[in-house]
This record gives sequence, structure tokens and C-alpha cells, in this order.
Amino acid sequence: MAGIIDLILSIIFYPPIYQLVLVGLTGALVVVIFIIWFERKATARVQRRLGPYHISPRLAGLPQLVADLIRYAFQEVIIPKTVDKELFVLAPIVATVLSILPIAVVPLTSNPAYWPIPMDYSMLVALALTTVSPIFLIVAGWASNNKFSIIGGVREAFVITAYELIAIMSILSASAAVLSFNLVEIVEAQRVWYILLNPIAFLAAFLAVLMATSGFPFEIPESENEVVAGPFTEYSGLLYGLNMGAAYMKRFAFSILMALVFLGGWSPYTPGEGILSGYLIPSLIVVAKATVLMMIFSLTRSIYGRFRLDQALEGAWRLVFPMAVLGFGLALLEAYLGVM
Amino acid sequence: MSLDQARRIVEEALSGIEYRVDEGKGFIEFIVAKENLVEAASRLKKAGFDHVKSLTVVDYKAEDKFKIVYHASSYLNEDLAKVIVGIGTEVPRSNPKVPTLVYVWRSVEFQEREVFEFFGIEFEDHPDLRLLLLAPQVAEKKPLRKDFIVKEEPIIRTKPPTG
Amino acid sequence: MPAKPVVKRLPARRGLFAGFKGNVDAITIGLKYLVDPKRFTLIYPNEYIKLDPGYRGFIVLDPKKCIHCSSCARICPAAAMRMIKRMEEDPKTGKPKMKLWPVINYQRCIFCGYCVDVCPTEALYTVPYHDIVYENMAEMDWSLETFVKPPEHPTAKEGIPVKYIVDEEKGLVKVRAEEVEEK
Amino acid sequence: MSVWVYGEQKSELGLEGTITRKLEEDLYEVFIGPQHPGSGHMRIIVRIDGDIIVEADPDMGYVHRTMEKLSEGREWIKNVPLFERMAIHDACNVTVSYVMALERILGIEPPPRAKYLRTLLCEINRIAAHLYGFGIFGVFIGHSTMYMWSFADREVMVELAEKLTGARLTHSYPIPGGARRDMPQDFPQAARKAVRYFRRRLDEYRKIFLDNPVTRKRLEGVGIIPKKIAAELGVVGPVARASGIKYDARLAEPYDAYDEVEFEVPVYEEGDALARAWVKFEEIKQSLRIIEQAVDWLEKHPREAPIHERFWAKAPPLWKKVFEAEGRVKLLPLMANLKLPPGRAMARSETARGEIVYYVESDGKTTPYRVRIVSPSARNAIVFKYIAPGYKVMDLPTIYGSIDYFPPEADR
Repeated sequence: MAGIIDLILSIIFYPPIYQLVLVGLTGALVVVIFIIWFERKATARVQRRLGPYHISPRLAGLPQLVADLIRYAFQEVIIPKTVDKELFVLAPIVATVLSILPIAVVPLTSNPAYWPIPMDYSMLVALALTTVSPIFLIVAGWASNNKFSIIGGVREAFVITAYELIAIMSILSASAAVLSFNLVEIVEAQRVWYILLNPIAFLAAFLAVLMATSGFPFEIPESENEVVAGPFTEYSGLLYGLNMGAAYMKRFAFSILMALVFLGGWSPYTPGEGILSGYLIPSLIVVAKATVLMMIFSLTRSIYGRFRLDQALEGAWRLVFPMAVLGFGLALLEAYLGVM
Repeated sequence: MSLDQARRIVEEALSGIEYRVDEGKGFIEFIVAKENLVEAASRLKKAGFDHVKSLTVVDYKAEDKFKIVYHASSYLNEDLAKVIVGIGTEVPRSNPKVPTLVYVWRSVEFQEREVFEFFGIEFEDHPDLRLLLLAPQVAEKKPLRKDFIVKEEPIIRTKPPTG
Repeated sequence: MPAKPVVKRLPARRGLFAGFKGNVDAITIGLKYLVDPKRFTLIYPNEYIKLDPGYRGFIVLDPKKCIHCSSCARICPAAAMRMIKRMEEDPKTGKPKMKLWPVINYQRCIFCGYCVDVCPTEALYTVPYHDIVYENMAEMDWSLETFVKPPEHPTAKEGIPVKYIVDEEKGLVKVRAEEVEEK
Repeated sequence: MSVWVYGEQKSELGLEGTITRKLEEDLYEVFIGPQHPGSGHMRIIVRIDGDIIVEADPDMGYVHRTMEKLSEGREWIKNVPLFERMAIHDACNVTVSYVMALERILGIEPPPRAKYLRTLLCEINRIAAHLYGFGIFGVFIGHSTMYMWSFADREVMVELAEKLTGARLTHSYPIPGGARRDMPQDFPQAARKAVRYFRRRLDEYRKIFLDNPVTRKRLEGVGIIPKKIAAELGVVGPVARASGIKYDARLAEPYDAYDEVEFEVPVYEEGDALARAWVKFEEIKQSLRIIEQAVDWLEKHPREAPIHERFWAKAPPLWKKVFEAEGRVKLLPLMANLKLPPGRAMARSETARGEIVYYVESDGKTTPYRVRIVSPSARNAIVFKYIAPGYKVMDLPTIYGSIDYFPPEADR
């Protein structure tokens, strides 16, 4: 009996798990609720309207998303007869879980006691993990067995091929500059935030993340005017909510990564000993920086329409990809000069 | 350009074809025999009337005929744009068949489909003569013919108000 | 002829930085409104628009002026206004007499106001509101008793009356109705 | 006579760069509409090969109301509210030509004041309808700000229309012989303010929408209709004018006060979606000019009943009192059962989406013998069939939005 409790406790206190639960799920949920509210409100302001209002006008409609979540949770999940049932149900769940998974390996403090997994390749692993989840969006589209879903899934596949390389290359440029794959070393090496040293790579990463998370002007797979809701056309209730949430979760994971790489991680704070100073405060700083980044991401919605698929791909390959390469080159130059 | 000038132009274009002129307020119509319709329309098009504004069909039940008129005008010739000239024909109600003018004026394609479903007039050789607006069971009744009567209510209510 | 066609050219996108400038312009305008949204949303039903007296809202009958001519029923394009027969005592002779009275069916009324305009004695008039909710369709078919008095305006009881004024800067400005009326 | 295959048909017309091949069985068929957000009640059956549209078949009629038949059972004036339901946000433009046709049969001409009032409302409607079109266009290409902005600003025009007519949308304003109301005293001031507001605002529209690189990229070179083909297909309104056709019903056959006010008819020659958007954009500017001129004229001239004297000469004092107080024109009871002499008339007016044509035939009764309506969207629907093939699926909303197709108007 005691053995089982020990086992459960050891699983819960296994660093990747509690980081995933604490930052990855709880933190992300809070941040995503805030971000979606902010996105709605900011868009509403630009568009000269009120935005969420009637659910608690005193809080300016902040609990709106909570209400939405409750609605999603209690809506009937309709599984059409023609779909591939197992995949249809599993795909959104797996996609959501996987999109938050990179957080499990990202160190949020310099105190080695609170590293999820002490390793030298944390950045590579995190980047590798970000590439897994979009596959399941395609699976979701395919399993739906619906023309719109399949078109949406195919578009998703096109977009993946375009953004993945850019995202990885531009974020990796930091490790090229520092000559290390260890995120802690990259953060520690930033006396000046890396965004100032290599704005080109940052811009490329920014655009790649917009593409990855279907932000405007790259909201192509779900573009509602031709393909209803893209891969999610057949989904309803909680599964649909998960699909929608997955994009934001992914954006959160990418933002954490970008906050570490480009925005100096937990600087200017120096993590100390103990759980408060060693883990909670630095990770809060990282999450705050990621939130600011996400707020900037959400502003594009009110300014841009959406690109056509081929234009987005053309832009990605012709403009953003060279930008990422240039950023990588700049990083190598900086490494050679020893700037960082 | 006034309607009189337009009339002269069309009369010149239609030389050799028998026609009857029907005048209205703001337009002028040339009614030809069914056999000459395509030829007359082609000549009208050559004269510069490049599109059809309205394919107007009127059901004269008392005279047992449909009058089918293509009201054409011009886009490319700014002078002709000021007038509306109709070219049309009359068919008996029992056998409403006319040659299509789609190959003369592409702009009538949808309007011919519309007339087909509302009046039951068949356009021979029309490339795509399907229903456009109506459901099949409604189109069967040929709603724009005068046999189909829509009655308005009387102005005195028989049922008392409920509220 | 004063009107004339003018052939125009699309604004060209020249130079390397034309796209850049377009982006900057768009973002600037967006941020400008993010800071100052200039919105004029009506928070209904906490606020409601107090409409001008000329507004074509619900139509009400003034029975004293009605001359039973049934012009209103004749012109009604939606067949909402119909005449009903009523036995009434003639004030002169004291004998019962058949009279035609208009009644209106708000299930059908399209608020075109023809009946108000055609009424030779101004017996019909409009009230400047139309936001009334009925529980069932039958209630919307008014009897003569309902027709002769203005309907209750529920939002006026709870909401704040506001008016919209056309403004050069903001398009429309929402002001309290009292403030406008003072001026 | 050739076999009717879509690709061939186009090459015959000299349209370069589109596919020319026979239809194949194994194409992907997608039904766009009728329940999509933004598309309205209309379905386009699209057959696609990869990402390219091979065939597009517009399937209309979801909001068909058989107005032509309904009008045969109704008195003349009752048809005005009926016909304006084709495009309620463009009510005056849609009905004014019907009323003009009636006036032609009656042989009367409305007084100048009525003409100017109608022109004023027509232009207010035109701006409102163009903004509506811009808004829907914005939604189609995912630009939600354009949607919200133009619908908010449309409210200004709706407010003006409400001041003028007493109704926000379905004004039923023109009647045979004139107009139903004179403008209120505070109207000119409000109208001038609105005009100045829009002049400034249009610049912001241009920056965030028309000159926005993303939007521009999306619209440029999409749905090109060359001039010759535009004339052949008989497209109307902004679609035709964007293709270089110098046609406007206000220009060809000036009605109401359009032969007295000064304005331009913007014409572009590119023929793509961007040009169509710019035509509408420039037309808003011209409408603002017309509104200014109409308001000036109305203010300068004495206030008198804007209706033909045939309907006003015998007006009792009560009516004149009502007009003095409220600006409302009372109708003669005979209006309800107006008898038109036998005759036929055609009239056209330029609505926001293009020219609308009415053919009206009277046999001397109180109801029409036949009314034929050809609305602009009905004539533009053919664009889907002949222009959309060859473009990508994601271009379909762009084409749809740029021709400003409005289902209730096309279905009638």
C-alpha cells in the first residue's frame, strides 16, 4: 500500500509532470482565458464595439470564456456515423495534449533542483515536440470523412511544411549564437535580450508561430467562408472546444519558448534557493513575458484579413524562410564575434 | 440618342425581315416571326446592341399568345446605351417553343432559364435548360401564367381579432 | 450633362517599401482605434433610443376622429389593417347601426405608414417606439380595444433614454435624451 | 453551334489563361452554401481539381418570393413596399424606377423638390448599401475590422435616412407623383456633418482595407472580367464599371435630379476584384458630393409639398397643416385604388449593385397586368459560372464579395 502511494507521489513530483500540471495546464488555462478575453476586447476596441460585456460587466466580461467553456462542456458531443470513431475522438485530445507537451521539458529556472529533466538538449527536444501535434489536426480532418474537413486538413498540411522549418531555424539561431542546445545556458548568456541582437530571427519566428497557430493573416485551414471550419467541421461540444483550445495551447508553448530564447527568460531576476525564489517567481516571469508576446500575437486579428493559401506559402518560402536563414547567419556571425 | 433615331438604326438593320413595331414609354419593340428571331437578333447585335437587359414575357391569355421580348441595349456604344430596344416574337400558348438566343447574347442564359420555369416556354437548343429559382413541384404550375391566380384578401375581416 | 464618366487608375504599388508602408499605415490606424475606440454602442435594454416624433413606430387609432372610411384597410400593402363590423348605437337617432372599424394585425404590419398618411382625418398616428415583445402570436392581432390606446413601452420603464447625434469626429455620438432636449 | 463546355466557351470569348478541357467525372464537388456565414442564402456548386475551380454552378432561389406574380394581385402603390424588400438597405434605389415607370404611364412628372428628395435618399441608400457590401466583403476575406467598421458607419447613413423618412430601412419613400416626406429642419446640418465625417473616414478605410498589403494581394488579379466579356455577359453596376464599361443608368438616362447635380462616374479598366472595390469606394465619394448638392438645393428652395399637384391640389387645410408641422405628405384616398391608363413603360435606375430594370404593363385596372423586374444581382450571377472557373477555391469568396451578390435581390 505504502509502495503505491510512494509511486503515485513520485509520479506527481516527477519534475516534468508537475511542471506540465502547474505551468502547462493550470498556467496555460489561466493565460489562455486571459488571452482570449484580451483578444476579444482588443479586437472589439479596434472595431469600435464593446466586446464581451454581459457576463459580469464589472469585470469587463472576463468570465465570458469560462461561460463558453461550461457551455462546451455540457453540449452534446455528436459523432457522425460516417466518421472513423476512434481517431475522430482521439485526435483532438492527443493534439491538445501534445501541443502543451513542450512545456514538460523546458527549464523555467536556472536552479538545477527545479529543472524538469536535466539535459543539455532541452531546446532540441522542445522544438521536436512542437512538431508532433499538427499531425493530429490532419488526422482529425481525415477522420471526419467530410469534404470540408479534408480540404482543411490538406491546407493544414501545406501550412505545416511551410512554418515548421522557419520556426525551428529561427529559434535555433539562438543556440547557434550561444553554441549550446541547453535553454538554461541560452537564457544565462543573454546579457542583452536576444531579440535586440537578432531581430530578423525574432520576426521570422513571430510569423512562423502565427502560421502555426492559425493566427491572422494565416488563418487558412479553418477559413470559415469556404471550408466552414476546416478540419473541425464535424466536431461539436467539448471536442470542438479542445480543437479550438489546442491552437492557443500551442501558441502558449511557442510563446514560452520564444520568451526564453528572445526575451531573456527569467531575467532580470536571479533565481535563488527554495521553491518560491528558485521556481515559482522565475517561471511566473517567463509566463508573464509569454503572455505579453501572446497579446501582441492577438492584435493581428483586427488589422489583417487572411491570405490565400498559395500566397501564404509563397510568402513563407520566399520571404520568411530567407529571413530565417539570414537570422541564422547573423547568429553564426555573432557567435564568431563572441557578442553573447 | 432618342428613340426615333434608334428606331431608324434598327429598321435599317432589320431590312428584309418582316416586323411589327410596338411602342412603349421609354422603349421600343420590334416583333418578328419566330423563324426570323435568331437572324433579327444577330443583326441587332451587329448594330451594336450587345447585351440584354430584360427578357420580358407577357401572357396575353385573351389573345392566346405569349409575347417574348428581349430588351437589349448597349454597353460599348455609349450612344446606344441611352435607349432600350426590344426584339421579340409571339408564340401560341399551346405550343410555347422558341429558338434560344443564348448564342447571340450570352447575357440571356439565366433569364431564359427563369422564363422556362415560370412560363414553361421551351428554348430550343438552350445549352443548360434547368430550373433556376423554383422547386420542381412549384415550377410545374408555371406560376407566372395567367392561369395561376393569387388572390388578395378582402378588406373586411370575418374572423374577430384574437388579442 | 453635369455627370461624366471618369476613367481612373488603381493606386500603384511602387518601390521596395510600398508594402512596408501599407503595413505600417494599417497597423497605425489599428492602434489608433485600440487607444481611442470612438464607439457608440447602445447597451440595450439598459439604454434605449428615444426616437424622433416622426418615427414610424406602432400605429394607434384615435376613435373620435375615425370616419369609418376604410381607406387605411384599402391601402395596407400587407393586409395587416382590416375593417371589422360592429353594431353601435347611432348618437343621433339612437338606433343600432352597423359601423366599420379598423383593426390591425401586428403579425403582418410592415410599418410602412401608408395608413397613417392616407387617413383623411389623421385618426391614425404613430408612436415613436417599436420594441415591444409579445408572448404569443395571437396577442399581436390587436382588437379594437387595444388599438385605441398607445401600447406600453417596456424599455422606457427601466432604461435610460439616449439619443444619437451625427458628429463630425465620431460619426454618431450617444447623448442622454434630456441633454439634447434642453438645447 | 458548338458544344457547350465551360472552358471552351471562355476561350472562344478570348479569355486567356483559363483552363480549357472537358468535364471529368472524378472531380471533387463541394457545395459552398447556402448556410455558410457570409454567403447568404445562395449555393454555389463548385467542382474542383486540386485547388482549382473547374466548374461553378450558382444555385439560386433560396429566398425566392415570386414578386412578379404577387404584384399582379396588388394595387399599384402597394407594390412599392413589396419591391423594396428585394434590397431593404437600398430601398429607395430599388423602388424609384418602378415609381418612375408608373409616372410614365400616368404621364406626370414629379415636382423638382420631390426629385431632389428622392435623389437625396437614393444617395444615402447607395452609401449605406456600399458600406454593407464592403462589410460583407470584409467578412469574406477574413477582415473582420472592415465588417465592423462599415456596419458601424452605415448606422450614420441609416440615421440620416431615418430622419428623412421615419424608417431605418424600408422607407417606402417614393410614391407615384413625388415623395412622402419633406426633410426635417435639422436635417441639412446633420447631413453636412455626416459628409465631412465620411470624407475623413474613407481615408482610414483605404489604409486598413484597400491599401492593406494582405487585402491587396488577395484582391489583385482575381476574377478578372475583360471589357468585351463584361459586355457579353451583361454584368451591371460596379462590376461593369470596373471592367471599363462607361455605363451608369444615371448617366445613360438621367432620372430625378441626376441631370442637375454634378458628379463623376468612376470607371476602372483592370476588371479585377480590387478594381471593383475601388469603384464602390470612389462611388461613395461621389454620393457624398451629390448629398451635399441636394441638401443645398433643398435648403435654398421654399418648402412645399413634394408631390404632383394632381394629388395635392384639392388638399384640405388639415393636410396642409400636417405638412407644415411634420413635413408629411398626406395621400389621397384614391391612391389606394389608383387606376392607370392602359400602357406600357420601362424604367431603369442605378442601385448600389447596378442597374435595375422594370417593365410595367397596365391594362387600365387598379393592379398591374405584368411587372417584369430584372435586378442587378440576378444579372451578375452569371459571373460565377463564367469567371470563377480557373481560379482557386479561396478566390471564390473574393469573387463573391467583389461582385457584391445579394441573394434576396437576385431571387426577387
